[in-house]
Amino acid sequence: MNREKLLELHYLMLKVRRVEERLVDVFTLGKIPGFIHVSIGQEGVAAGVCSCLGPEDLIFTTHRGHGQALAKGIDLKAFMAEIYGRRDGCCKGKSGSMHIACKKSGVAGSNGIVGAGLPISLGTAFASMYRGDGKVTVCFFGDGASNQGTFHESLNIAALWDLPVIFCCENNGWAQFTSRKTYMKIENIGKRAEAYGMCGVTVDGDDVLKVCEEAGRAVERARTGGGPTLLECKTHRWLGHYVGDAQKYRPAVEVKQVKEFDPIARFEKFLLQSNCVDQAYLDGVEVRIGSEIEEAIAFAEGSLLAGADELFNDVYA
Amino acid sequence: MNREKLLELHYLMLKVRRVEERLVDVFTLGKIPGFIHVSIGQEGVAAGVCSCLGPEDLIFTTHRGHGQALAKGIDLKAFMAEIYGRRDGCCKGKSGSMHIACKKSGVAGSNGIVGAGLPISLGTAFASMYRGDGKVTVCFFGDGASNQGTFHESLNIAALWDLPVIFCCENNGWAQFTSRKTYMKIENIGKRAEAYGMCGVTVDGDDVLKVCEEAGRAVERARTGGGPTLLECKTHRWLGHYVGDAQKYRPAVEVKQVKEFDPIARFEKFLLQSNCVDQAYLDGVEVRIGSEIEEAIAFAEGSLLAGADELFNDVYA
Amino acid sequence: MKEIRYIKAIAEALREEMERDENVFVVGEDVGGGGGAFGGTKGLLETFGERRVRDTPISESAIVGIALGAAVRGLRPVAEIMFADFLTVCMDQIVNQLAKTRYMFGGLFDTPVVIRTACGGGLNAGPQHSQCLEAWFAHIPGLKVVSPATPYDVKGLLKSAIRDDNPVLFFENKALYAMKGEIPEEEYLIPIGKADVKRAGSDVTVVAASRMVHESLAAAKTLAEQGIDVEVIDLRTICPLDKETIFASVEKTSKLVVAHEAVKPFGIGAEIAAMVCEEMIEHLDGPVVRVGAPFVPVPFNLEKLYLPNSDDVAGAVRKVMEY
Amino acid sequence: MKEIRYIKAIAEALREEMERDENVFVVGEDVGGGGGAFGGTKGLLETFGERRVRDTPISESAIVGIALGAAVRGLRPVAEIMFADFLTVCMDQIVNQLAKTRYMFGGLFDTPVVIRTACGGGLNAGPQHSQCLEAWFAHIPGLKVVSPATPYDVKGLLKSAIRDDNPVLFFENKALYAMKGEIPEEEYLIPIGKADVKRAGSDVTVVAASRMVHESLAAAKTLAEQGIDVEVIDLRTICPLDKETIFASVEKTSKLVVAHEAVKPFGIGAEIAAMVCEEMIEHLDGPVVRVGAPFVPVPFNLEKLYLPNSDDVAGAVRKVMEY
Ligand SMILES: Cc1ncc(C[n+]2csc(CCOP(=O)(O)OP(=O)(O)O)c2C)c(N)n1
Ligand SMILES: Cc1ncc(C[n+]2csc(CCOP(=O)(O)OP(=O)(O)O)c2C)c(N)n1
Ligand SMILES: [Mg+2]
Ligand SMILES: [Mg+2]
Repeated sequence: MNREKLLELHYLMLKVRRVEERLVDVFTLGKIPGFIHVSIGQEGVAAGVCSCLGPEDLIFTTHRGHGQALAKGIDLKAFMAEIYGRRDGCCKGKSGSMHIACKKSGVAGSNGIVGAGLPISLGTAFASMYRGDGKVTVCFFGDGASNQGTFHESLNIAALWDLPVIFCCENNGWAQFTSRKTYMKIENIGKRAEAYGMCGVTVDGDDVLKVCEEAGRAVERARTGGGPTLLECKTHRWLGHYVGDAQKYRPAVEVKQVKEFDPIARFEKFLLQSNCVDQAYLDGVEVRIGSEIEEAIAFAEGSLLAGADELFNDVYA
Repeated sequence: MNREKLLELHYLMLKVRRVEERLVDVFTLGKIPGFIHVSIGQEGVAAGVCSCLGPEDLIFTTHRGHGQALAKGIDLKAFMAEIYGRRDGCCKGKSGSMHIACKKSGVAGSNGIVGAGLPISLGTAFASMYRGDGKVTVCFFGDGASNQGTFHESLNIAALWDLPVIFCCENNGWAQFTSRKTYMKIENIGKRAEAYGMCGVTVDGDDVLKVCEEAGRAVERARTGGGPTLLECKTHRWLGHYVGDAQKYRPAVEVKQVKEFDPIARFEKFLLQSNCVDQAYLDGVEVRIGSEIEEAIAFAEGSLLAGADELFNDVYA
Repeated sequence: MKEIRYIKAIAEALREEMERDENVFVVGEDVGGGGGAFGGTKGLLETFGERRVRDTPISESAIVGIALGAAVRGLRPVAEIMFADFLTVCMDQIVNQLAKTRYMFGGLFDTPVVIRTACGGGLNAGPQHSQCLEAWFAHIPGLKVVSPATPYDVKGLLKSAIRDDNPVLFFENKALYAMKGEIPEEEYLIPIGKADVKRAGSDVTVVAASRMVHESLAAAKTLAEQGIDVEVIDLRTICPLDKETIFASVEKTSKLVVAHEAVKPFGIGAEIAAMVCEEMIEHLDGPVVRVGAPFVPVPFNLEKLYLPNSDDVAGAVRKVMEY
Repeated sequence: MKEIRYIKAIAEALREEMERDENVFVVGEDVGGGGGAFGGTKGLLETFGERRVRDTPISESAIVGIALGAAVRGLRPVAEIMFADFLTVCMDQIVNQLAKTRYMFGGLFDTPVVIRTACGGGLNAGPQHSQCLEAWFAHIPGLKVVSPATPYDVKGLLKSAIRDDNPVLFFENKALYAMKGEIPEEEYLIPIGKADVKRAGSDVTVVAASRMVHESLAAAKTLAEQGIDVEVIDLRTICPLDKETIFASVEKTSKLVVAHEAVKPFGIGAEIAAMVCEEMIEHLDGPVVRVGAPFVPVPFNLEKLYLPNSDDVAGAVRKVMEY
C-alpha cells in the first residue's frame, strides 16, 4: 500500500473519532436535538471500506453511521449543520444524525430502521448493472441487523443477480442492550454468505489494513462483474448504544477492555514503527482535524434553524 | 421398520393422492369456491413426516397443505366439508382449502401468506418448552418460501432457543410460475441451516422411507431437547400451481418426466418386491380409500352452506 | 376506439411506457415467464428481455427496496406485489423508506416508483387474498394512492403513475380484470388527483372507488327509474383527494353517500365524510351515509354476503333522500 | 393512592399479571437485561427469569409469530415492539395472522396477545421513530386498539389487555412515559372499549386520544377562563370505539372537536367525525373540526411546529363555537 493511502486511512479514522468525540460533547451540552449513536472504537471499518471507493460509488449507512458518511467524503460542515438540524445541513436539517444523505459524496441514505438499508442497496446496485456504469454500492449494517428478514432476502437476490454490492457488517458484538449470544448461535456472520452462494469474509475490523485489503478485493469483484460480497468486520463498541446510555447491562470489565482494540492507536503505532510518519506528523494531523471540526461546529451553530416555511417542502415532487 | 408402519405410510400417501385427484374433479366441475393447490406427486413428504408425529404434536401447513393435514390425521369429512365451504367444515366453512386448521388432530393452521407459518411455529414450540410437555411442532413450507425474511428470522431463533420444531421444506423446484434458478443460486436449501448453527438435512422427498427415517431422527432430536432441524425434502409438483393452471411457462418434457418420480408407485413396488403386501392388498386399500372419499364428498355436499348468521361470528372472543 | 379488458389495458400501458422510456422496468414475482399472476405483464419479457423484466424470489421487501434504490439512481421501476394483502410483508419499505425518502433527505432524490397490486374480493380467495387496504396508504404523507375502475382509467392512470416523480400505490381490482371497456387507439393520459363524474345527477352525490363505482352506477340506474337522480363520482385517486369535484357536487345535491369495498370503520369513506362535515356542513342536508364491508375478515365462503353491492348503495341513497 | 410515572405503571401492571398468571410472559428486544428500551420491563428478568422474560434478536415478525403461536397453545404473551414505527416490519403477522386466526379458523383458537409499543413524537426522534399509526389497526377486524393517556389508565388498561382473549395493540406514548400521576395502592382494572370523560363540560365536546388528552385539558382550562365550558372525552380505546359516551356528549353539546397526534387525513378523527355525521347529524350544530398533525413525515428538526398542541385544540374549539 502506498504512503498516501496509509495517510488517508489514518486521517479518516482520526477525523471520525474526533468528530464523534466532539458530537458527544455538544450533545451532552444539549445543543443537538434527538439522540445520536456514535461509532467510537469502530473507525477502522468505515475508513478501511470507504477508502476503497470512488466518489461515484454509493453507500448506505446506519443509525451509527457518522463515520461511514465522513469516510465517504461528506462535507463536514454540511454534515455538522445537519446533525444540528439547521438549514445549511446536507438534508436541510430535516434528517438529523439518523437519516443523513448526500448526493455528491455518494451517501445514498442512512436509516433508522434496522436492516432496512439492505433491500434499497439492491436497487442502486441493480441500476449500476442496468446502466453498465460500474458503480459499486456498499451497504453497512450491524450484527444485530443480520437477524432481520431483509438481510436474508437481500443477500439471496444479490447473489442470484450477481449485483455489484458489498454488504458490510460492522459487528461490534452488541445490538442495543443485548450481546451476541442472546441473538445468534453462530460465531461469524460472514459464514451466512454460504447460504446464498455468495462470497463471505470475516476480518478483524480494528485492523484497518486488513479491512482495506478485503474491501479492496470485494470492490474489485463487484466492479468487474464478480458479484457481491458479505464482508464482516469484527470491531468493538466503546460507548453505550446511544449517547447517554449508562450501559448498566454490560460487564464493567468489558467496557474497560474494549479500548485495547483501539484501531487508531494500533495503526499509529504501525505508522511510527514502519517509519512511515513521525510524531510531529501525527500531531499535525490532530491540529488540522481539530480546526476542521471547530470550523464545522461554528458553521453549524451559525446556521439558521429551519422555520415553518420548510415544514411542507419536499413531501411530494 | 415394522409392517404396520409401512402400511400406514402407504395408506397415507394413497389417501392424499386419491383425495386430491377427486378434489381436482369436483373443483373442475365448479363445486368448490375459490382456488385450490394440490400436492399430487409430493405425497411422500407429508406421509413420511407426519407418520413420525403423535396426535398431540402440531403442524403448520401451507397453501398446498391438503396432504399435510390429511397425513396428520384430520377427519376427512370435516376436511372435505371445509373445502366445500360448508357449515360442518372443520372451520365452519370459513377457511376453505387455504386456511385449514383442526385442534383435535394438531393442525395448527394453514396459511395463504408464503413463509408466514414459520414465525408462528416458533410460538407453539416455545409453548412446549415453557410447559415442558414434549410436544413437537412441524412447520411445512415450500422452496419459494425459503426466500422470505420470515424463514431467516425463524430459523435463527429456533436454533438460538433450541426449540422443539422441525422446519420441513417441501422443495418441488417451483414457486408458482418460477423455477429454482430464478429465485435461488444454491442447490440445497438444507444447507441454509448452517447459517444458524442448526442441523440441516436434504433428502429425496419421493422416497417415503428416507423421509420417514430423517423425520424420525428430527422428531427424536426435538423431543429430547436436541433442538430444531431444517429438513429439506426434494420432490416434484406434477400439476400446475393451482388447479386450472395450464403451465405454459413450464417445459413440456419436464411435465412428462416428473411422473417417473412417483413416490407411491415406487413404494408399492418396494412393498410388493419385499413381499410385504400382495396386489390384492393394494387393491383393497384402493377400495377402502375410495369409499372413504365418496362418503366424505357426500357428507360435504350434504352439509349446509353457512348463512348470514355466521358472518359476524368469531371476529372477537 | 377499441374494446379491451382491464388487465389488457394494464399490459398496454406498461408496454407503451417501456417503449417510450428506457428507464422504465418491471420487477416482481412471476412477472417474466409467468406474465404476472393475473397477466398484467404478459408478453413484456419477450419484447424487453430479462434486463427490463425482472422475476424475483418471493421477497416482497426486497422488491420494494430494489424499486426504491433504482429510483434513487434515476430509473422508473414498476413493481408488482401480487395481492394487496401481501403489502403487509413490505410495509416498512413502503412507509418508512419509499414514502419518506424525499422528505427526510431534504428533497435530494426523486422517487418515481409505481407499486401495482391487486385488491378486493370476488374470487372467494379468503381473508388473506381479498383485502382493500387503501386507507392505510392514504394516511401516509409522501405516497399517492390510485384506484382505477375501468379499462380506460386504468391505462391512462398507470401511464401517469409511471411518469410521476412520487411513489404511487396503484390498486388494481381483481374483480375488474376481466371487465371490457372502450379505449382510444391513440395515446392518452389521465391526471392523478382528479376525480371523474361518471354520471351527472342532481339529487344526491355518490362518491365511490374502484369496483364500487360500477355498483353505484347500477344503483343509480335503478334509482333513476324511481325518480332519484344520482350523481356518481369516481374518485380515481384516493390520495390526494379531489376535494374540488366532491365539494362542487355536494354543493349541488346537498346529499352524500360514500361507497367503497373496504370495511367501513376507519376506511376512506370516513375521510370523505369528515372532510365534508368539516368544511361544508352548511351545504349538507342530512347524514353522510357510508357503504362499506362489514367489520369482519373476508370470509372464504360468505363472500357474497360480505361484499357491498348496488343494493347497499341504493339503500344508502334512499336513506339520505328520506331525511 | 401513590404517585407513579406512566412507564412505572406499565412495569407494575406487567409484574402483577405475571404474578397472577403463570401463563403470562413477555417477549421482545432488550426486554430482559436491558429492561426494555424505555424501562417498561425493568426488573422482570430478575424476578421471573429467562423462561418468562425473553430477549429476542431484532426480528419483529418472529416476535409477533412467537406471541401468536404461544397464544394458540394457551399462553398469554405480551410482546414489545420498541417503536410503533417498527410495526411496519411485522404487519403481516399482526394483520393477516394474529387478527384473522380466530375468524378464519372458525373460532378454534383464542388469541390473547398484547403488543405493547411506543408511539408519538416529542423526542426529536425523526420520521421513523415518531409516528402514530393507530388508525391502521383500527381498520382491521379482529384487533383491539388501546391508547392510554395517564399512569392510572395505562396500568388498568394493560392489565385488562392481558386478560383479554383477543389481540390488543397497546399504544403507549413516548412523551408520556415520564409523566407522573396518582394510582391506587390496591389492584384495579379499566375496561377496554369504554371512553372516559376527563372533564365534564356543556358547550363543546372534545374527543381526544393519548397525549392530546392533556393538550385538550390544557385548552379547556384556558377556554374556561374565556367562558367556554369544554367536555374532554379521553377515548382510551380506539377500537372498539365507545359510541355511547361520544354520542351522549354530542347530544348535550351539539359541538364536536376531535384531536389526535397522527396526521389528520385518514386518521382516527375521520372515523369519529364520520360516525357522528352518519348517525346523529341532527344533533350537530356546526362543523366537526379535527385537530391532527400536518400531512408530512415527522421532521427531525421541526417537531415543535409539527406536533398538534393545546393552542390547536383551543383554535378548533373557538371555530366550532363561532359557527
Ligand atoms: C426494525 C427495528 N427494530 C429495532 C430497532 C431499535 N434499534 C435501533 S439500533 C438497534 C440495535 C442494532 O444493533 P446492530 O445492528 O448490531 O447495530 P449497532 O447499534 O451495534 O451499530 C435496535 C434494536 C430499530 N431501529 N429498527
Ligand atoms: C407473501 C406472499 N407472496 C406471494 C404469494 C403468492 N404465492 C402463493 S404460492 C406461491 C409460490 C410458493 O412457492 P413454494 O413456497 O415453493 O410453494 P409451492 O407452491 O411450490 O408448494 C406464491 C408466489 C403469497 N401467497 N404470499
Ligand atoms: Mg452491533
Ligand atoms: Mg415450490
